[in-house]
Amino acid sequence: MVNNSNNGITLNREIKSEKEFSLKKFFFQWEWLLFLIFIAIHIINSQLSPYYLNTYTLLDATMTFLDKAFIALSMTFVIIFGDIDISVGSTIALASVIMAVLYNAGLPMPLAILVCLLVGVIAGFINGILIVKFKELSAVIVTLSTMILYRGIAYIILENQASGGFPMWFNFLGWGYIKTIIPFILVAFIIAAVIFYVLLHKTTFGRKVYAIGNNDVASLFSGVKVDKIKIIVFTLNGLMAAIAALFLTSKMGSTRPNIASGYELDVIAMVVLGGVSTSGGKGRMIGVLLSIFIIGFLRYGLGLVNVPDQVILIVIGILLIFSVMLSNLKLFSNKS
Amino acid sequence: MSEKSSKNKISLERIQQIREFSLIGFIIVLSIFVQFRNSNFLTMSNIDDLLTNTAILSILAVGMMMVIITRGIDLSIGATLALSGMVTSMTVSNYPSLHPLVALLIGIFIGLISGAIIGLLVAKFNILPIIATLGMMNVFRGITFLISGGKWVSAYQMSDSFKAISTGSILGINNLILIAIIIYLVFYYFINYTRTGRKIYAVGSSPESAKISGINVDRITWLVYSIMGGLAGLSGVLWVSKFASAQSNTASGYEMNVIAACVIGGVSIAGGEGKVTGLISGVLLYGILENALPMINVSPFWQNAIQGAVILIAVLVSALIKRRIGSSNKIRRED
Amino acid sequence: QEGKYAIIVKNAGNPYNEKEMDGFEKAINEIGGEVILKAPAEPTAESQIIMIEQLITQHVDAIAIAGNDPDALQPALKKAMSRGIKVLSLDSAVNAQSRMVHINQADPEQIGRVQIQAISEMIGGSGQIAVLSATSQAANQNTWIEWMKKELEKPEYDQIELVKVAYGDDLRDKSVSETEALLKSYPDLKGIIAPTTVAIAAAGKVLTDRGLQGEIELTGLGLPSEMAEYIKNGVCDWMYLWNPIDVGYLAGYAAEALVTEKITGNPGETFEAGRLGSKEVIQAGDGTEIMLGAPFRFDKENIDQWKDVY
Amino acid sequence: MSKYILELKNITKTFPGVKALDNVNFQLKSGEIHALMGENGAGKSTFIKVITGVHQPDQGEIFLKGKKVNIKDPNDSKKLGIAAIYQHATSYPHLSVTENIFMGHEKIDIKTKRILWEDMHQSAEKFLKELGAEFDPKRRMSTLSVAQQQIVEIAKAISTNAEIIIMDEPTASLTKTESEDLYRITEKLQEIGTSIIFISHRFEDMYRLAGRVTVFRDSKYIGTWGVNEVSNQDLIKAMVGREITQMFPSKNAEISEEIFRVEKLSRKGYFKDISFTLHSGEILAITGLVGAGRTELCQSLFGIERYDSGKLYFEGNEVEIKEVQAAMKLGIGYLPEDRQEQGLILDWELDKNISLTSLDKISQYSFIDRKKEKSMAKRLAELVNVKARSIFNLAKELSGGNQQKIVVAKLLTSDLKVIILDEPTKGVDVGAKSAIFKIMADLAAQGYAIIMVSSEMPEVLGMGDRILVMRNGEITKEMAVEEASQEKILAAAMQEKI
Ligand SMILES: Nc1ncnc2c1ncn2[C@@H]1O[C@H](COP(=O)(O)OP(=O)(O)OP(=O)(O)O)[C@@H](O)[C@H]1O
Ligand SMILES: Nc1ncnc2c1ncn2[C@@H]1O[C@H](COP(=O)(O)OP(=O)(O)OP(=O)(O)O)[C@@H](O)[C@H]1O
Ligand SMILES: [Mg+2]
Ligand SMILES: [Mg+2]
Repeated sequence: MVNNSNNGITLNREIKSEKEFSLKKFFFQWEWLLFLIFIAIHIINSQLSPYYLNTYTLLDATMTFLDKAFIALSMTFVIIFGDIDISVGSTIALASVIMAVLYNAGLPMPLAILVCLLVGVIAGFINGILIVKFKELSAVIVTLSTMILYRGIAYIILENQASGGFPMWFNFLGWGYIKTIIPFILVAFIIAAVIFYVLLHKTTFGRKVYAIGNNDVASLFSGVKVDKIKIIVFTLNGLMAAIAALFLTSKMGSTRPNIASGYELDVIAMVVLGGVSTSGGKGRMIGVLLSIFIIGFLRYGLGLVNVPDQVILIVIGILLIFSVMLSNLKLFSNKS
Repeated sequence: MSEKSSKNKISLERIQQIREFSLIGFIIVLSIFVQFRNSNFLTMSNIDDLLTNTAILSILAVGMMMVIITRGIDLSIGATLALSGMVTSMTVSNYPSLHPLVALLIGIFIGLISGAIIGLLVAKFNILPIIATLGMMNVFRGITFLISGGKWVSAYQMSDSFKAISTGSILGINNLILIAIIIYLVFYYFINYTRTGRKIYAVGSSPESAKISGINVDRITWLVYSIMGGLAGLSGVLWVSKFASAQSNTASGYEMNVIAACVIGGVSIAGGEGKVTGLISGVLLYGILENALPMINVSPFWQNAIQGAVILIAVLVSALIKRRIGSSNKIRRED
Repeated sequence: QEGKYAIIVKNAGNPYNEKEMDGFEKAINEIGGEVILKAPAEPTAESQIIMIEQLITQHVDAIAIAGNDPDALQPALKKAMSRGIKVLSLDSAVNAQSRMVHINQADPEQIGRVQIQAISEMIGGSGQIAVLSATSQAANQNTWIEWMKKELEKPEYDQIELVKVAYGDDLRDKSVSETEALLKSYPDLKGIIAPTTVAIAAAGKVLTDRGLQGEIELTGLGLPSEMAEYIKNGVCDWMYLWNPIDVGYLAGYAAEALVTEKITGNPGETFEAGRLGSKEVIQAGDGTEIMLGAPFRFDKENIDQWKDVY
Repeated sequence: MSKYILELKNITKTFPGVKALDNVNFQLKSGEIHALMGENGAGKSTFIKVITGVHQPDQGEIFLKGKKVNIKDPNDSKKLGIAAIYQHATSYPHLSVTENIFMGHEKIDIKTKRILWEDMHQSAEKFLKELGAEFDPKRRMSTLSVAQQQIVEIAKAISTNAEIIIMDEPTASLTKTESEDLYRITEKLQEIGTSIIFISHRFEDMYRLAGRVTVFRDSKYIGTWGVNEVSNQDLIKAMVGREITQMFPSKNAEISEEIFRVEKLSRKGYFKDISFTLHSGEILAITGLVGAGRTELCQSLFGIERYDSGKLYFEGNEVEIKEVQAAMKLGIGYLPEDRQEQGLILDWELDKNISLTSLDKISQYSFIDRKKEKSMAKRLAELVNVKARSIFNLAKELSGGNQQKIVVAKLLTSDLKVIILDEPTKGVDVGAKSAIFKIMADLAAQGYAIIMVSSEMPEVLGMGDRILVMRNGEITKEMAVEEASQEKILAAAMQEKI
């Protein structure tokens, strides 16, 4: 530090504006750790099953977990706020059920899909409005209530029926391939992931999301439209849930009020393993993407050698805790 | 700061009271409505059923409240409950002459250990509660499945004395209700009249301040998860005794009910806030919903939506009331 | 003849499903193939879809599945069939387009009717009865309840009134409070039919605790181990089930018959199913199925020999 | 027995990248009031935290009454009879005042260990009364004003019956009268033999209370003097390392046309019938006692809170300010009272903090241009003379005064016409203070109109062109600086409307 006491004049200090590159800092990042786990999982899986290390298998495997991964993208924003949205599973059910019912009532499929997305948007918007207007309630409470409510409405609509019979082309969402081997859902997900990556890390919107997550009062005082941005993010989360609903419904060919139950916890696990802290303000999209594929491939690979589901759950539970434990070591810096 | 203005102000206690009264008012209105639809609702026998069925939830809610006050959350309690219930009932089926008290102790012990592990993860390894408990939830469920080999322990494998834990009664009051009352008394005292109890609030209200003023934050954190675990363990025994069946998916998802009851009872997820008296009304409202909906003959397909709507309304209304009081408390002068 | 045979049951940690897997494994061992047992942690169609995909990747020869949803597995199972995998369902059917044949534990019509006959006999032919089912969308239960209602239309049941169908969602606590609500809302209730394990055991417990044996009758479908207590104490005079081991066992042999193309799933075909003898494929609705037999009656006489089996 | 009750020798403490204390010595005599002074970031607060065991020194020794002690955590220091009021309040917002005062040393029944609530409420009330505060000890901490919270902190320290009480800038958010109460208490404590370390940036405090003064500069110990033996100038030189001849810069701004006019602005329960005009180049000082409603008024002008009635004219046109963005669009900027809570994102780097108010300036089609952002941050950080190594330092790593400079830098990113500064020099050292005054004068000279809220009399008189005095939500007096004096201001602040 400069000590300019001797010359007796005020000298403005020079403040550095170039980042010093530190090899240690570069390598001890959470995302590297995730990357290592990612590689390790592929090595282990390919040792376990002769079917695993195969382009077709790997590509096909993505079809089994990418539906919820869409929500993880927007849930990342929600959790950066320090909030949480546990109503997404129910939003999927509601959006999907309404779409199916309207289609079977004669609405053309493209319009039904639009309605599905709209339902997601509205469900998310309601969450957002309630959270913003009732600041004394946390997002957990609001979305816990709407979680029960949204699924409840789905039950009222469809009771114990299933609804399906969608046109053939709708199958393509969940089951279709591009160039015969690349699952369509993978392509769609990559596009969405790029959009969300840019939105979070390159735009003023993303910057404001981080600001709110760190200190919403200071953000308000700095002219950030805190409420508006929160509503947008929750609405976006509803929209992504509706998109997940499209893929899931296509995958199942029909829908029921009880679909996607428990999805919220899977999505949250993906996001927090990715290094997004539920206390807000921290985390990067890259981490979330890695974590989506880690959990997905781990499940798929172990399932391929027919490890019981319960054991897979234990493995994922321990992985979650163990990796977060590692990340807490002082070595890993985890800045946005 | 004139003396007069400060006297007009509504005190901390008043705020809480009014909140609780509003909830109790809501409960009364709801009860009258249900009573109108089914005159069996406000009979002694139904109230007895209601309380018995809410007892386990209420015991878990006490633990959950303390966890939430410290800004934490515990998603693993359903799994802990299942683990403790399974181990205890397997033990009981192997040693039918085991004294029920021993069974209770085994269950509490297993719960304590599970809770202590979580407490360790949260306090010492700084793992966020939601992650630690989400992870351990999977682990505990998996272990329960593995030790039971996918089998259930059924009624005929349990001794009568074991089943009597939850069916027996003292002075005409069912044991479950009695246990819940004792737990509420003990924890009411613990939370309000002991230093350790107050430290729980301090840690939740401002962990930094707590640390700087010499409160052992880690110890308190560890303590609340251990207590939560112990109560979940106890509930596990009560559960399998009540239903006379232990399965590896016992009480799956039950943590959400408990959290909902806490939240309705005015426990703030942001930490630092929540009272035993408020919790009782939250638990009661939840219990009434569970009990009343089947009785008023609503279509089963409507039950979910009604439950969600009632919770939402209860929470919103109490927030509005709190806001009313909060703002009048802030205004310093009335012209 | 080596082959890879897979079974997916509804979920893990349920003795009924475990026994199905046992029976399936036993059959495949007799045949001499490789067996893969799969059970999702939660009983959802979503997790079964993932398992089907994993089995396709492993190039199994046959998949036997107890579907968590009759329709939602259709695309996945169709994909499996298009890869040459023989698909059959057991216990809980998937729709006719998603399977080649279904192993039916017992005729749903018979299951439905026999329970009405039983409760009628227990309550002496007149009084109010209620049904306590699993979830409101459980397909099996819903068909059975339909048949119960049809049976009730017969003139001999004029005196019997079905007052309510309640749903315990296969949760212990909910089933208990639904039972209690039934008792209170219908003070004249004479009998309860609970066609699902969790509900019948919960009802048995409630009736036992309140000392209502003899006043309110209980029957339905349940696991012998869960019901042993209540059959012996007289709360439930008798109830029904089939042998899940046999369901799995038959599925194993049927899978082999499909793989070796002894059958293709068309009506009229027959094959040898190990100790169960010769079985025939029959038409059922728009699909085909293989019937195991009539539901088995458990009562005080035989419950002790079954309670330790499943 | 040593003649010092507390002695620290060769204390060194480093944080990652910062040496906060460098071989520092300190001696506290029994029963004295000892002032500790120094620039922002000199290491005063860190030093206190070493004494109380919040931080562990890298090296050095602590002696209590001549005996070497090892203070591992705040509990140890508490047991040794040391209590501290920290610079940044360490309160429990959800709990009652009583509990805040007694947390950790609640009054309990010796036998049953039961907490005696009534006793506690009563003694809490007594402590508060002693401090001249009259609020109900059952009130929730979060409903108190900053100053009231400060009083609770003091009560907390007193309640432990400590032998040594350390106060880290306790007067920073107090007004004159409240400071007087604090002086009284502090002297009373001294009378009963308590030894006190008192940190403050106000010379007033030091002269009024302290017998001796120790100065730190740039993490180093500079010296200890008897307060009466050292001149003001020498002390400033010791602290700043250079001479500050003129605290308040000469103003050469030309006060010209009206920019902003407020007519009968009211918000029920907070302020009433506020009217004033503001001209370009003018510094309007608003003063008054704590709780007079100044902050509320400023926040309504900036659109954070709604106002109920009244009219606002900006450059002659009637305007409505219903949200922050509307105020910013007009060219109004606001420097909040609480820099940590309202001004900064502590976990962020300086560059991101600085750019937050003007993201559209450094972005195109919403895409952030990092290069532009960094250069803007560097320019402004240097302009306000922040003591930091690089713009990638985290805001929380800066000392209080330097944090305040960052908040000022944030304001300067926008094109403003009216700048509202709410207690801009709170907790800021003399050097930084004069720098902030210099910036203010420069801004006024460039034609900005400035509203400055301040409780510091010299500052109000030294910087203001016109002075508004508020009391109980109303303006009780408006005067030009020429006709103002301390006495007149105080009279207006304390009496009813004249
Ligand atoms: N927790 C910390 N981590 C890193 N650096 C710190 C930490 N606390 C203080 N510092 C640094 O230590 C130095 C001394 O800070 P300190 O707060 O002691 O200053 P101070 O003299 O109290 O200043 P002020 O008068 O502004 O309160 C500063 O450079 C500050 O940035
Ligand atoms: N006597 C009081 N009772 C309750 N709350 C008060 C009291 N005095 C002030 N407050 C609260 O403290 C906050 C600060 O007061 P306000 O902003 O109106 O005064 P100010 O003149 O800006 O004082 P300060 O010098 O503390 O900034 C306000 O939110 C107000 O509600
Ligand atoms: Mg300081
Ligand atoms: Mg103020």
